[in-house]
Amino acid sequence: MKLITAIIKPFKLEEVRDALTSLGVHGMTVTEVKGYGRQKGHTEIYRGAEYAVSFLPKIKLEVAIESGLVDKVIDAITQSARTGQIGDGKIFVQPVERALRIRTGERDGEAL
Amino acid sequence: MKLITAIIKPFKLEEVRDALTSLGVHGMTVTEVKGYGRQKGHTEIYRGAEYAVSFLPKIKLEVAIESGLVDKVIDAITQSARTGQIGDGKIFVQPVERALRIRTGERDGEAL
Amino acid sequence: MKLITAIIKPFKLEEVRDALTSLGVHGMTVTEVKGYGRQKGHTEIYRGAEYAVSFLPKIKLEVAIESGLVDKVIDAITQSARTGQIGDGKIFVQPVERALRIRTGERDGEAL
Amino acid sequence: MMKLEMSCKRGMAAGAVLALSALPALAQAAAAPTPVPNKGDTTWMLISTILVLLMTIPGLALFYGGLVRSKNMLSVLTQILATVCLVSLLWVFYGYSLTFTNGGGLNDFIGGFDKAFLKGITPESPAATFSNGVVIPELVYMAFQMTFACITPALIVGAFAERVKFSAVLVFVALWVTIVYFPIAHMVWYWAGPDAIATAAKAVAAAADPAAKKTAQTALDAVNADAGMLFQWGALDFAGGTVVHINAGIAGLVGCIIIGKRVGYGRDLMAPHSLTMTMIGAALLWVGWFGFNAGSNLEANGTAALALVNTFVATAAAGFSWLIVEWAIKGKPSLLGLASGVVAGLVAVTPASGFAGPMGSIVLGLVAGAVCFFACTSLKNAIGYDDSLDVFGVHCVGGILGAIATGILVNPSLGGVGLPDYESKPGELAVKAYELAPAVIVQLKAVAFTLVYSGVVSAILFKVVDLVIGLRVPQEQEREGLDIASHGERAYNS
Amino acid sequence: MMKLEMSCKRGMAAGAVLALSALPALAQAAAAPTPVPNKGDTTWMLISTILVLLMTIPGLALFYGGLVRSKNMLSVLTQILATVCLVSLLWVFYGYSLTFTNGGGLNDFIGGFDKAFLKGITPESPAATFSNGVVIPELVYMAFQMTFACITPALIVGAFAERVKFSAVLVFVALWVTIVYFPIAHMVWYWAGPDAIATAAKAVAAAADPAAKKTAQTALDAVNADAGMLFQWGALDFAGGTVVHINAGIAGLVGCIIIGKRVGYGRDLMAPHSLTMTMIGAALLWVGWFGFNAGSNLEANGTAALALVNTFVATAAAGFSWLIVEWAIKGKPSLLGLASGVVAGLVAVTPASGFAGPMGSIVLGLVAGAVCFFACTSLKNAIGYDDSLDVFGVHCVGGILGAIATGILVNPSLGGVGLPDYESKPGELAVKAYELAPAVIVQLKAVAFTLVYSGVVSAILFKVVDLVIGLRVPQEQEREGLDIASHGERAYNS
Amino acid sequence: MMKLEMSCKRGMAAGAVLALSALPALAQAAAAPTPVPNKGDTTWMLISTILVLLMTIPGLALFYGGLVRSKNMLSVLTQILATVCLVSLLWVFYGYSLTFTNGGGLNDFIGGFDKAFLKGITPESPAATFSNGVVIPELVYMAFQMTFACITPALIVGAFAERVKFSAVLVFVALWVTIVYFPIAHMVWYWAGPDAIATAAKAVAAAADPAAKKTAQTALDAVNADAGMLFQWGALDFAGGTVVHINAGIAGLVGCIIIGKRVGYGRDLMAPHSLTMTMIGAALLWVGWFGFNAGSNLEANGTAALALVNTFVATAAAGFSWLIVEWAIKGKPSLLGLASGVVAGLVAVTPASGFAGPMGSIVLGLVAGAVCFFACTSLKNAIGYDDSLDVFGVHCVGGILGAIATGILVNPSLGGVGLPDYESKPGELAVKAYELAPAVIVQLKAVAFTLVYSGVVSAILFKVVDLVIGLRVPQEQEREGLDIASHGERAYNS
Ligand SMILES: Nc1ncnc2c1ncn2[C@@H]1O[C@H](COP(=O)(O)OP(=O)(O)O)[C@@H](O)[C@H]1O
Ligand SMILES: Nc1ncnc2c1ncn2[C@@H]1O[C@H](COP(=O)(O)OP(=O)(O)O)[C@@H](O)[C@H]1O
Ligand SMILES: Nc1ncnc2c1ncn2[C@@H]1O[C@H](COP(=O)(O)OP(=O)(O)O)[C@@H](O)[C@H]1O
Repeated sequence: MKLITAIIKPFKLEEVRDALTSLGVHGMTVTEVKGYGRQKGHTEIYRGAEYAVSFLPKIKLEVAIESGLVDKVIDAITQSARTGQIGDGKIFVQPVERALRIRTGERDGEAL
Repeated sequence: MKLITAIIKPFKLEEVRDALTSLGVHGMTVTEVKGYGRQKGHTEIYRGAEYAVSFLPKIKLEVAIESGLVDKVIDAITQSARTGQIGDGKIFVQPVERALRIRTGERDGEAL
Repeated sequence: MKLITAIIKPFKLEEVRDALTSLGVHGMTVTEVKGYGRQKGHTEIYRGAEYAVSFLPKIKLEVAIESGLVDKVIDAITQSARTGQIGDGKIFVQPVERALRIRTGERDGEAL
Repeated sequence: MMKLEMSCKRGMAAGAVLALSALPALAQAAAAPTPVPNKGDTTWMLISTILVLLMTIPGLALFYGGLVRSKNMLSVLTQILATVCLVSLLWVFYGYSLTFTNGGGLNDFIGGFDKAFLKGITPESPAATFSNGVVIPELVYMAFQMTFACITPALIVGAFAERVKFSAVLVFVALWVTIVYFPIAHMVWYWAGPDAIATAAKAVAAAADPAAKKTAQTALDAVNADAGMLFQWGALDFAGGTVVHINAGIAGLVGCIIIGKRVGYGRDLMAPHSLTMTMIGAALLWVGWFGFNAGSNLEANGTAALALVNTFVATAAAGFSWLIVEWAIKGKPSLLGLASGVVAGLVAVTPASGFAGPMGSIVLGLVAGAVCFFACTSLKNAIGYDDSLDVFGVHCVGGILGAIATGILVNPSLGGVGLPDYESKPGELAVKAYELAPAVIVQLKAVAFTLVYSGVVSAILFKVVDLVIGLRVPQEQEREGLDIASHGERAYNS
Repeated sequence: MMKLEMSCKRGMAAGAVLALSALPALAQAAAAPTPVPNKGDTTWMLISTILVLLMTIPGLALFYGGLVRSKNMLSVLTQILATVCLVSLLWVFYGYSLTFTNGGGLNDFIGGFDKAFLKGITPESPAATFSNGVVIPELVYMAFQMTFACITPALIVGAFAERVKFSAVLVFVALWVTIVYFPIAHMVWYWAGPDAIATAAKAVAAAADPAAKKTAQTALDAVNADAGMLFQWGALDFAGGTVVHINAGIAGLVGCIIIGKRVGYGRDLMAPHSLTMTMIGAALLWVGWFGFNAGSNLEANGTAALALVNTFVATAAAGFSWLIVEWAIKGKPSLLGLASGVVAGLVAVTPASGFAGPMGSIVLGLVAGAVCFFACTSLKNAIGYDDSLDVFGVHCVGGILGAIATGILVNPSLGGVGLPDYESKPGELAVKAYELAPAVIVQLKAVAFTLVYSGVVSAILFKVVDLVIGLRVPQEQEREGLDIASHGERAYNS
Repeated sequence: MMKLEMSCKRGMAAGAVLALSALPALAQAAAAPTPVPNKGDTTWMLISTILVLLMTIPGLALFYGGLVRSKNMLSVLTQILATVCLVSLLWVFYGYSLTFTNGGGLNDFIGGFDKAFLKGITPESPAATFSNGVVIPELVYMAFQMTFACITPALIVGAFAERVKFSAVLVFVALWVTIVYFPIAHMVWYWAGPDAIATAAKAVAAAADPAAKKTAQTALDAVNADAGMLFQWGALDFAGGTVVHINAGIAGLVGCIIIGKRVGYGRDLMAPHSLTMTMIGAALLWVGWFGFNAGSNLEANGTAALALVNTFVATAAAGFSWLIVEWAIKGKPSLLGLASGVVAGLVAVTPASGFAGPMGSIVLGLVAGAVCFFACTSLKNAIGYDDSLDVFGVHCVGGILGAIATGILVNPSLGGVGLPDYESKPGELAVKAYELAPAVIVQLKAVAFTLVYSGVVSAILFKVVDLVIGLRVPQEQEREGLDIASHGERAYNS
């Protein structure tokens, strides 16, 4: 099993979820994060102070899947999350050794 | 070492923490996340619009532990987080290669 | 490639980012989390109720890097995040099998 | 020597509609020129009405709402706003009539239906004040009193917040105002007004022969009897310590005991989701409470100014007192403590606001802050009920304290304004001699009566509602939060 | 029999400055003692002015702001606050003059520049009310009306919130108040005042011979003609149903259609970012609206009290009505529904507030809650425009309903106060006979005129602004949120 | 020709208690009928008092609170609410007496203890206004002035927010009002009142022989000398530009310099945690400020209306001015800028509000918006002090600007109302001839005196408090946030 972590632009979440669902991936976990990268943030002005805001709002999506699905999932995310503009985000693939569904105690493949 | 990631229902956090503490696991990191899965969300109504809210509030718990503890920790989490109802969540186990305590520079097992 | 996860004190974020930037690491993802550990929290008082607040605000920093950089990055984080007081946090290193830049489709090393 | 203005004195409460029509025997005697409302008074009462609404929404709604967890925020706001809407309608339908008309044989306890649906009330109808010869438009008097009827049940819902069923709240509120609030308000606040008394008293004085005297005296007795029971006892309640705060506070306690504790009470962190909102609420309560207290004078004169000053300084004293006591005992002075003290002071000074002097009010405030602090911490924890927002500890305890203190602080030798005497020198607003024991005893009687009547009837109503529609949401809904479960929305989104 | 006070009756709207100077021929006839403002009235109008500002900021700003996503919160707040600043300046520069002076040949439609920059207005200048012989300081009348001019365009911005360019809002508002609001307000609210009419009518009655009679009649006709066109038609609008709500509501509809739907409309969750703010806003709208409606009486008397009562109970009824209808149809009673009903009730009762009786107002409120519910859900979804904050569904629909209902509910046999007659018995504030058909028809005419005039001119203005500076921000900025893109700040930080 | 009402003119500030008792020699001369308060005036002053409290809590508290980081929100709210509680108690204990009684030998600088604990003040006691023969209840005058005493020190705490120790704030505030505020308010606002002057002046005119004339003149001089020092200078300050804003602003600057910069200042993002709260605060400041400024007229007449209008339009102009200047210079118009401009306008118009005309006020507002913008950005950055919430840049700079402008704009030829002359035609409220240079010079003197006195004494007080209990929390607590460290709670939970 693998854990796919994708950092994407917030307004792309629904599209990515739809793409994954159509692949048969029905579970995922989403976190609001801030990303720092090449994409330049805006400047904020507060009375005497001006701040270059360098951390931008992003969504982190985590999906645990069977190893065989990795390519399809990467493709689906890439296509649905891409705007072609800087700051579109990254995808990381990491190994998962075990998985378990708390409700039933099912394990690994069955737990996903 | 392993990193145990558990997605649980928010109101189960205190129970899970107590279960882990009684195993001697004294450190963990917690994130508010939203989960998508089999559990159906509610519908929200705002004037003309009705939204099926599909992302539900969950807690993500991350605990780095010595490899030997994995089974015990999984059991402890499963028992304390289970309600038996859909949406109870998942547990994932991933490898950790190195660990370090920033304050002291202690490493690996000693850092946990 | 490796994923370095660091749990640090919130007000240390800017310093850590600067330290990483000067190493040539230009991307990272940041999450607001709550940490439980040896550091004792404060007590909150609300009318009849007193709560020992045991989860403290922390920042989780995730950086994907080339394997060769691991030591440098760990050092940089350790030095910039350390106050010497309890609660300074942890660093974990995990393997990353693949990486991809959504915008361009670049892979692995080039994606970081 | 420099007496520029007659200050208004009064026996009890918040005014009376010119009730002559209910006593036709006296009508011809009332040959005095009909008074015309002073526009300054009318303006003051318009504003006071508006201020009491402000105090309820958003004031009370935010004070309460800030104290619950965010998943229940909207439920509290909805309950309070819906209560205002519901009760104001019931008030114009029959509440005003039941409260402020003569109830015939039941008049000691409740009024009648003569003014149901505001029958016969026009923009020209006058209502009496506490000064002879001073009237205000009855419509504004009716509206001012309406806001009191709206806020009182809204206070109660704080006691069982975070677990009550919305439909149960609506049904309970409708029943409670009808069977508890309207009767108590009638018993405490309904009377014939100062001019009716003066006219009858003058007739007694003017009567030439014993027979005429007897007839006149009978007429005077009838006027005096044209009042609610607690009013006749002579209890003092300037702006609603009994009618509003004790009444709501005891109903809240009974309610939270019957409905039971919140899931996770004592185990989960139930920290206020926004003390900012609670502070806004407390501030608006303070601001609006000037309408509540100084508006209860029904007239814009020096006594209204006195009530305003008392409402300011007693509140300041109570806020400070809670802050300091908490600092001493818990080690830290919290905003929640300060704000709670402010509300406790407002509650305690309510019955006393037009009777006490400023220094007496300050002493009352200092005591109220400390006493309510203990009621909301030690007492609540010792007994172990889950009064979510301390309706009992603040409103009932503070209200009792204020009611008793009013009997003491009205004493002119303590800076109070004294007890009014409408009969001895008709039309001159004289002051009676003051005696401590009787003054305090009548206050205690009024408090006891209200506690028992409201406590018992409220308990019955809660049980009935529980049986018929259920008071409490299912546990799963309580966990999810009432906002989503009962109202289908969340307070905050990104 | 117990008539303590003359209630004020009036044909239309919100008062008139003593306009004698504009009609020099009549000046010598006005030999009556010059009236002095009553300080109770002055106080009431000072407060009413303050209340209408409160209703706009923070009231309306929060009601609207809570409904948008947090990334656009500041844009809404800024647009509303900047509109208040901008329009109040334009008002004292030329708006008041264009609205409330005689416009010579164009007087049917618009006033002139005689009082531009408040020329000639001193603290001593009086303004007429609706009662003979009662005046208030012109400065407070001017300020009261200024707050109406400020809130009306601020209502519009809700229709195209979350996508409009800030500079476009400023330019549009400046043009719109000048070309739409000032003329409509003049047409509906400008008249010579009751004393001018009484004086001229008395001259007619006093005229000895036919020739004198004819001259006097001509003079009376001139006084009657010294009014805006809709006022001359005889349409009723106590506090601005036509001028404010229909006017703003139709402009909003036109605007949101021209500017187009929000990116992601119908697909993305656009849930209100803080219903807490929306509730605070709704409550402050209610509180402030008493100044709007009861203040429009210009006098602190029984009719002001009536307007306050109507504004209270119609609103309660409408809130409750929306809540219940939504509960029945959608399955859950939401706070947003309750709050929306409250606002719908306030809008609907606005034109009727000083004319209807309380029970008529309650019926109006019940209908308004249900009708606006359908307008904001079924109708909007059926037609498919993206009126972000339902300016059309609440203000225009509610305003139309209220305007028509006013023609019905003013009927004394339905509890209304009747139509005023300033001429037949000069100075006695008599009431005309009531006939249903003409009363309703004139209301329909006024509604239709306003819809067409405001709709068409607003459309032209939107198009012009779009061509010259563009109405809408680029899509990327809309996605990022207007707060950062247009104002360089975020509403919430940690 | 159409002069319906005498407008009130006045030399300085906000009223005087009928101080005859302090000058027994004159008592027998005061044979005029004792005036009775007009209920319209009483209502206006009750409301104005309430409005100034609204402006402080929640107004100022939210304006300030929104600007700090969320970890310090409660500390700001607590400091402001506690300041109100504390100072209102000190005010009734001895503050009112020290400010508004004759101080004997020290009378130029400070009053005495005659009215400590409100001794001798009853609901019937009258206080003078600025019009001859017009009084209000002393209790409401006392309460109105109390709110000024409460808000002034609350303004100061913004300068060193996010790092100050709570106990230090309490001690400093108690000392500061006693040694700085009460004296300055006495010096600027204490006088014998218009009736005392008129009576004495009439006696001079009536005196038959030179000896009597001389005696009478001596008595008149004594009346004129029965005033604070700055009042005697003839400086103009309608509603507290000097006493409140310059006074607080300079104390804030001194305080933030002594206490030092916040940890992380200039490096960490210290963005306002909720501009929504700041906007609510700014709006409530505006709303409440009408009580502050127009209430300072002490009477509900045309001049109160003028003050209200000035407070409206100067504020609008300043808000707009800051917005536009920021837009031009920084590229984006921010809500914080607009709101800051609004507050700057309110501050600047405060001393001028009853003296200037509307157009003069608009010019003042336009200048104030731009000048305060530069004070809070360029000036602050250039000098490098850390005035957390720009108390100096807005209140002190805006206050100085307004004080000087008042000397110019009072000129009738610029639309102002002119300088009052109570002596030349006693009781007729005549206007003096205006000369630019002396008028401006006396304003400059008053500004300079206040800057020096308040600056120096405040510095001493800060140093003393720092030595005895420490002004600042430990760095670790500052990092954690004052809410948890000092008050044991957090503003927001889930
Ligand atoms: N090395 C990294 N480790 C973890 N997260 C990263 C890394 N580099 C980028 N990110 C995340 O990806 C987001 C987008 O990266 P950025 O460089 O701005 O644009 P792009 O993805 O188009 O190259 C960042 O905001 C950050 O959240
Ligand atoms: N494949 C997955 N990858 C990551 N998180 C998942 C995955 N599937 C489920 N989750 C998380 O687990 C939570 C519970 O899953 P759900 O299917 O609703 O119920 P259950 O755990 O009872 O099967 C989800 O809300 C989501 O946060
Ligand atoms: N075993 C663990 N797994 C995951 N996170 C941990 C673990 N132990 C500690 N942490 C995180 O590190 C933070 C700091 O740990 P703590 O024990 O308080 O102090 P220190 O880092 O100085 O030992 C915790 O708040 C928590 O977020």
